[in-house]
Amino acid sequence: MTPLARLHRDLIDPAVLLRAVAGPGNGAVLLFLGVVRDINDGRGVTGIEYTSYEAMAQRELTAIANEAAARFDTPDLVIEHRLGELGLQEASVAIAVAHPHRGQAYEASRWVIEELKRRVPIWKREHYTDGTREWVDPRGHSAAEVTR
Amino acid sequence: MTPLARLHRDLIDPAVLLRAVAGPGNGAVLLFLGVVRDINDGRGVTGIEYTSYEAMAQRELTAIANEAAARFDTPDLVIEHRLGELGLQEASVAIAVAHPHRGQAYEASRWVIEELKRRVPIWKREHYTDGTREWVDPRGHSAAEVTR
Amino acid sequence: MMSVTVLLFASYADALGASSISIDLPVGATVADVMRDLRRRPGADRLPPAPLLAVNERYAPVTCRLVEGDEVAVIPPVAGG
Amino acid sequence: MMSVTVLLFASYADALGASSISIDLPVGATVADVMRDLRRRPGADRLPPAPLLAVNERYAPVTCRLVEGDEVAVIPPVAGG
Repeated sequence: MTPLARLHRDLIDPAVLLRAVAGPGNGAVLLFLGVVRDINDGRGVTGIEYTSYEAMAQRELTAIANEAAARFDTPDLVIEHRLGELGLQEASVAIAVAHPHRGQAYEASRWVIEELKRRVPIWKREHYTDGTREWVDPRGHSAAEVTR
Repeated sequence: MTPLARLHRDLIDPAVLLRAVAGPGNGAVLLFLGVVRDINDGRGVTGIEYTSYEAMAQRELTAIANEAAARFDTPDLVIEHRLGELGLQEASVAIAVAHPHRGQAYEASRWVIEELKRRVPIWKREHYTDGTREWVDPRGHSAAEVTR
Repeated sequence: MMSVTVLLFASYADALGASSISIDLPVGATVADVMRDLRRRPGADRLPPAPLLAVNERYAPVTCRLVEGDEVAVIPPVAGG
Repeated sequence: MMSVTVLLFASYADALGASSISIDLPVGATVADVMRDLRRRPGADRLPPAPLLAVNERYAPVTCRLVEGDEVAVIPPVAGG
């Protein structure tokens, strides 16, 4: 295969990613899922809304997939990221990597998620149990606080 | 859940493991699959036969699952290992870990596979394209060579 | 004069009450000129001093020179994953 | 005298032509005594000088003292995963 990166609104299906990265020479497959959890920074969460600068996000995701393939020496790599409204325990991101050897599969997977979080223009607004919503600033404060 | 460890002869179903580790507070899920590849040390492989000291292997797998749960602070951990005859691209081992945070999910997953390879009494005999079979010594030489 | 499109997202779009703004600038203007224009608008006090910026879907410094039709994006702290 | 069961696996079972052997030993014998007995058997030249050992499903040193009915396993290099 060639590395794939997809940004979409459908549910992420792990089985699809696992099938995509399978190859006869691979001895290790690693699947990472980022999922919506019910609490963040001590606040009850009911769901998350993901939005993006879609053209640029797609471009960055594709670049990360290709860079990871070259850096960790495997073409068998898929990244998917959801957009839109997600409920609890739905996967917002999935990264599948297959490699002849497990060490590089772990390293590639970890590198991809860190790069994705560092540079892909995607934003999320958490919906809280108290009915409020806030854009999340992963540097440790809510967007509302940043701008005060 | 409580950490699970299973040694069995059935096909490993990744969906079953992913469901087992799901929990509302988890933000990261990591699934590792070790799969049978078609080449090892330059020799064409047609399949692998796994055998074990079953009672002790089950005991060690369970101990690893419990130790990982304590060490990485999550109960949501499943280890499965196959026994018997496996074809190419079948999973011999699967490790699923879910955790509130991805860093510990990666560390737990990696720790479990390394411990498993270090201490669980399971052995494999590779079947080669030339019709021969050999017990594998992961320290880098075949069993036949060791004993000559 | 030339015209560029400014894209705003997430909290920045909320702050300025728009997700896309067309701005006219003198030929040879840079991203810094776009930001100066933006900062005069209501709600711009809620932008940080030095936000991330992109020109035509690529991260770019504030010194980047623009041409007619360029797309400038002001990028809030990313939160994918 | 007492009797212990010795389990052999994978290449070691092939070497000695058996996966389970019952051995009689004097009371107070250790795993080392089991190994001395094993090494007299045909094929035992294919065992390494210091194989991994287990007593009753737990890794154990060669100095481990045995009692009637103990299960001693001689463990080839493990290859799980």
